[in-house]
Amino acid sequence: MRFLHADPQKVVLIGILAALIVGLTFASPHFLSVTNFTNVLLKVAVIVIIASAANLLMVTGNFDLSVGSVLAFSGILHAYMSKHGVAIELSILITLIVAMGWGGLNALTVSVIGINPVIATVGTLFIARGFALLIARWDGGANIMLGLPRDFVDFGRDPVFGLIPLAIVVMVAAVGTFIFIEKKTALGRKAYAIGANLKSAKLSGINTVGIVSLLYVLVALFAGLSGVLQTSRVGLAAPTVGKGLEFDVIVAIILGGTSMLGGVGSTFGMLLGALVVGFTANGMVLLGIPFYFQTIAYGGILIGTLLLSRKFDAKAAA
Amino acid sequence: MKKLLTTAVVAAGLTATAAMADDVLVLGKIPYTLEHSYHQSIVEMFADHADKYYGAKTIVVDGQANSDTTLSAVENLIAQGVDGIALHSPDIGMTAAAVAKAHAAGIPITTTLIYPETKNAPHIAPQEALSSHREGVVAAEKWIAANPDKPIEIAILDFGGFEQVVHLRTGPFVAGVKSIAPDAKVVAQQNGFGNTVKSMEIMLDILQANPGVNIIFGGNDDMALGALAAAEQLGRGKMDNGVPLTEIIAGVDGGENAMIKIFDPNSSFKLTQGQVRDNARAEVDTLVAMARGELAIDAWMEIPTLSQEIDYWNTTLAGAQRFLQENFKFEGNLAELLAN
Amino acid sequence: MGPKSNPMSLVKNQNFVLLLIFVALNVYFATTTQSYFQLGNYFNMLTQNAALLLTAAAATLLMKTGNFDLSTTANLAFSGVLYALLASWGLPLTLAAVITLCAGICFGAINGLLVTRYDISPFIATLGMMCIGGGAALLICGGQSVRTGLPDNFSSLMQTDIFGLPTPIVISFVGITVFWVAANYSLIGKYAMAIGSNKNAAALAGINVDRVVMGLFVLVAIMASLAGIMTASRIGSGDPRVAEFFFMDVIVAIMLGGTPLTGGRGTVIGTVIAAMIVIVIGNGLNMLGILVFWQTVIKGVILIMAVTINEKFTFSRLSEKMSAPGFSQ
Amino acid sequence: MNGQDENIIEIRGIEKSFPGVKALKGVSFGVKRGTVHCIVGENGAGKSTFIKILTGAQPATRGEIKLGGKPFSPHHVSDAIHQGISCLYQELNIVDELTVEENISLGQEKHKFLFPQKADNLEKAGAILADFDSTVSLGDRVGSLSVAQKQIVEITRALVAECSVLVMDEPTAALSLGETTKIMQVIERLREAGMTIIFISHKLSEIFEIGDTVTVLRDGEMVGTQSLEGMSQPDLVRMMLGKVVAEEYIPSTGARDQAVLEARGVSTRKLKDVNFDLMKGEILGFYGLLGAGKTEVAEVLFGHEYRGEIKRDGRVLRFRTERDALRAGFALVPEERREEGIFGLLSVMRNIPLMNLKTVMRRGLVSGKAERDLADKYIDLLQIATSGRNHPVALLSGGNQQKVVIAKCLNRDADIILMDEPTRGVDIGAKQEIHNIIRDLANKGKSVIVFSSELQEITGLCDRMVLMYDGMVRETLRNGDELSTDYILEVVAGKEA
Repeated sequence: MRFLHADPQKVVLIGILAALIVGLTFASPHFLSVTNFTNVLLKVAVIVIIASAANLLMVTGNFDLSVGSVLAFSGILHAYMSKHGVAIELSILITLIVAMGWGGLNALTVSVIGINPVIATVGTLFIARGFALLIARWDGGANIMLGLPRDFVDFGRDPVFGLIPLAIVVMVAAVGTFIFIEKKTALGRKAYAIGANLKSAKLSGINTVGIVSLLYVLVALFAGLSGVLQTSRVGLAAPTVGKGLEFDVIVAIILGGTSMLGGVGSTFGMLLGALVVGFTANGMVLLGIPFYFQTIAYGGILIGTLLLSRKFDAKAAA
Repeated sequence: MKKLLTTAVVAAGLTATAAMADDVLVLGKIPYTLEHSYHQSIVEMFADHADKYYGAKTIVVDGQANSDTTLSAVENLIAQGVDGIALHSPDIGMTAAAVAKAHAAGIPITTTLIYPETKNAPHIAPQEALSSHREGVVAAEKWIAANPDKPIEIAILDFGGFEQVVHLRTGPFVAGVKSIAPDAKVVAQQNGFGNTVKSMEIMLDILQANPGVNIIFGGNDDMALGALAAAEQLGRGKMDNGVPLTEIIAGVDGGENAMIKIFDPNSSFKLTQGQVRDNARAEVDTLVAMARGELAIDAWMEIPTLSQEIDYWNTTLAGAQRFLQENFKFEGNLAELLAN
Repeated sequence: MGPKSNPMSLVKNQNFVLLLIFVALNVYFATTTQSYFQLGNYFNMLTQNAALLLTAAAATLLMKTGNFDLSTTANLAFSGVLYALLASWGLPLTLAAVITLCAGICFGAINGLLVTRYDISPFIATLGMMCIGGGAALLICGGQSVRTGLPDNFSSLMQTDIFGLPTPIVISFVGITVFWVAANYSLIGKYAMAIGSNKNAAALAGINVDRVVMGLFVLVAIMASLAGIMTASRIGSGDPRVAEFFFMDVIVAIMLGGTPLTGGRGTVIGTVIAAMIVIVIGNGLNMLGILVFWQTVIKGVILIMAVTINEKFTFSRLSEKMSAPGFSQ
Repeated sequence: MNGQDENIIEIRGIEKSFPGVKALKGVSFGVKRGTVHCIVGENGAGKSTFIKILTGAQPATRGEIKLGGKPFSPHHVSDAIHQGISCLYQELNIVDELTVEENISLGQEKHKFLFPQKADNLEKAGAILADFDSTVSLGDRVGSLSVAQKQIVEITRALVAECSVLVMDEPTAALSLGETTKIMQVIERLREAGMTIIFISHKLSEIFEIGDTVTVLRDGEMVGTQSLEGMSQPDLVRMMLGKVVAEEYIPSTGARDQAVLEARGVSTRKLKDVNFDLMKGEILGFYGLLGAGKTEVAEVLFGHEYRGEIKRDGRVLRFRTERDALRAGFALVPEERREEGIFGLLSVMRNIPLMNLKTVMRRGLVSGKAERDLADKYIDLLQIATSGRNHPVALLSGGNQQKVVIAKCLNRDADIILMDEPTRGVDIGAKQEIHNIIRDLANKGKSVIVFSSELQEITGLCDRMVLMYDGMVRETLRNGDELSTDYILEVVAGKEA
């Protein structure tokens, strides 16, 4: 099987996913239903939307730890503006532009100045989180809910075509877009080249600074979009949301087979990684497993998946 | 660097706490975490009361929901030589260490909510357990009255086994429900992380696994609101003019976000409880009394404050309005907001 | 071997720049607040962060090999709970500490095994262990901090003095010295540097790379475990939720101190000064009475600016920039 | 292969399998004590694999090795070192962050409780080092040294470790002529001192200069082991390739009368008043010793700052980045292909279009078909030996990697192509193929500048050659019959013309 040779990690993920779905179908009568699958997709939507862009960023050998803060900031900014009379559409537009500004800050520090992405994006993480909390405080509280116009929530909750929740539509669009970028565009090709060998990429005339910067801005844009979607759906904007989201995003990406050093990886793999995490979490709540065991299982899934794929790798090689 | 910091501080529009005059009392307040509205309000009430009644200044150092950071905050305040410390500790064990440190420095200290085991300092004790029990009773009664044929199934969102929440909130609530409906069952209990978004996600899963859930208790209002959002997404979360249809949701804190839902006759979030002002005042009064030598600083004393139970059926709108004004400096008009 | 002392090289030294930032911050806080510039406050800061300094100093050696450990938070929490638990069962504190350290080593051993034997990236391996260890910490105490039945001297480790210096400060000072010596004068430091700089060359020179990396993971685990014991002693109980962002503080300190994630460079002293910068900012801003949210913002700004100054405007970096990429030799 | 006593190493039926590939298919020969035993073969013949097995870096799949009559199966590099086999690998295996002294002792330190003791062989190390290059001292940080100096440190390290067998895998690849001569002298001395040397090189002249015996490998198989005495260079090449290769200068066919590039008074920190012209359809060679300024000229042509002027078709060039240079019609085959040329993780197919993605774009999107066609075209054109276009470039042999780099560059369709050491570490067969490609380019009207430290390459390939010394152009010669190698060597060695 050429496919197996190509990427054992994806095979392992598909295997685990299948095992989870079959196992949970037997274990819980409530598992196999459209509603439940919708729930799982909604749960992973934010992770997948951000990870679509962040995956390609990681393919270039960079990453962004500030996504959770940018998400929180964007949610609260959108709520703040909507509450204070800005039209929903305009508010979303402004929020997305400001979100891209955070991406621009990351691009400036990491890509242009050349600071290590961990420190630079942790810096942004602090700053954006601080301002998210401050915006809520300027509004007079710890979060924003009262006084939000009705269409604020409608935006997030009204299903598209009366069928599919908007977050899922956006998620599918994001995944589709990035699979397309990865496979069919110069941007994708160049991103892989940058991750595979930065020096070669420069000497081949690839605008490495520009492309990495663009991806940072895109990641922040998607984080901002997720923030808008999330607050709209929940109907409450809290500056504390999205803590640890950066880990969820990176875990999905790495589970999907993307290397932190760059050069390899795929959007599809990331989707599989996110779904494995999503279904595991869903299954454990369905089965009523206490919280402590959930975190242990989460760690187990992470390590286990990689151990398994290493094993497959060795087998495929032998 | 100095310039940078100066600009940052000036930009913040904040003035550094200037040298303190000796005759002015300075009180330190350590909230659990400023990221929640309840704690923001209590800090504000504390500072107001200290200033208004005693001309005292307040220094706030955030505990950031972490026992290590909170203990450092205590040490920081001791180093600043405050005249009293009001501590909301996140952990029972750490509380003892904090009290010992303050006492060693001869500084009065009060604790609140987290019940200390070393009983050697005044403790401001909001009577949450009573109100939680009462919430349980009201919820059970209302559900049985409207749906006598549907046995009660309870789902709980907590902070991941945080024990104080078990003693003050989730435990008494369940006991309250069971006092009315002995066969009521807790079918799900999960960590909602005190967070609306996480609570919504988890409640979706819980309701998927347990469609029969009809009483939901959130360990705070943020989690209750998350549960409500989840229920609404599933087409639940409704009441018919105060008559339970799908479920009853209860929370804790009593902020305006919760209140607007509670007094919406068609929403299923119907109960909460809270107190801010009395707690803050009790803390200030006790500290000042100790600082003035009117109270021994190392004598155990429990100062109960009422945590007011609020629900759609038994609290008047005017009462809720007053509650918000007194405790959360609410400036809006609940009735007007509801009309929109 | 060892740092060369040439006065002209001072400006080229990243640590010197960090030190300047540190001094500037101290001067600023000393002049703007009343209670900052006092011995007691410095003792406070050092005692509060003794565990952090110790772990960060040890983890610098690990990071020099190009590996890092996110599970220190979980190890700290787990060890603290276990230590308190054992003490509450009446075990002598020393024995409890020894058993705890042995349990703490497991984190390092598993991390090391996953990274070296199974070739799993340190990020995933140690993140996995962070989740597992965090869950285990909550599990063994049932989510409740362990504080009943503790002996009276439970906190003595953190509350006694040695020659007028608080014990935790002495411990961290001794630990930092040991790791500084190990990094600069022993083969461990040299091998760590070699592995991070050119893993292949290190292996071909006959260094058992796996064993060194494994050993350093264990070393960090021991320090994180000790940090757990120290924290438990400090707060007087075993709290499973303690020090949530410990790993972040450790890694930020190391990286701000000039050790990159990929390893090959870095100094223990750099890490310690960087950690002190972060600590001083937190303490000073509290003294200034700055709202915690603004503190978060300022912390982020200072982090970015400090590392920019550190990485980009020291002369050594500039000279490296002159020999631009594209052409070797 | 006489008696057992004479052979310090006895190799019997060594095989090595990698997933999908059999790298060694039963290699057997003996190495006589106190000789220089050469191993030759094209890239991919299995030389490197053999060395890795001999030095404990990899285990053999089958077969046995005897060292001094005893079975020898090292599990680890240090096993081999302790038993007296030291090795200099092809890739630089040196730690930039450490000092020369620390590198020399790395992994072999005498220590007490992990604290290194003062090495007793420091003087020896210092002496060996000084013999090679007096400008390098034991206290220098290796990162500040040049590639050649790093190589010298590595050789010193191997010599300091008290070995009875020294394996050298292309030790002179990155060295200048003078340094190579020095190493040859050292090898000679070592042999006289009774050391056994296993010597691998692509430079056949070196083999004949220094070697006693030669073992030829081809495609993982033994072709034979013979004494070098009485053997001729064509004989050896025939053994290696199965055909005779003789490379002679063939002038480019173009008119070569139109200057596409004029450099006037180009100066940098290193270069002093450099002048040269490049004609359309010409191959221009830059030759000089290490540090003469070849690399700096390449840098100036690809985006570095300079004083003076460089005119392209009459317009003065000022590049700020590599991309400006590419846009102006330059392309570069860099010297360090692993670090600067290839994208190792990516497949051959993905590598080739990266300098000019337009060639695989159709209507603004990457076309899979165009990409495959392009890859097939170049695999065919340059005879790239790969199991398929989806094969990662990192897994190809050095020569084929270089061909991928050249393919990438050709696909750019630049008018001026800079080639920095285009055949370093490339075997003879591939080298000739690459030279033919370069000639072909010139004949098609492109201009090529070759920077090389190999005189044969310059004289065999270039239409004109610029000889450099100490940052200056000493002389520009036209290639032809009257060319004297000795004269060229004198010029680049600094003798006044």
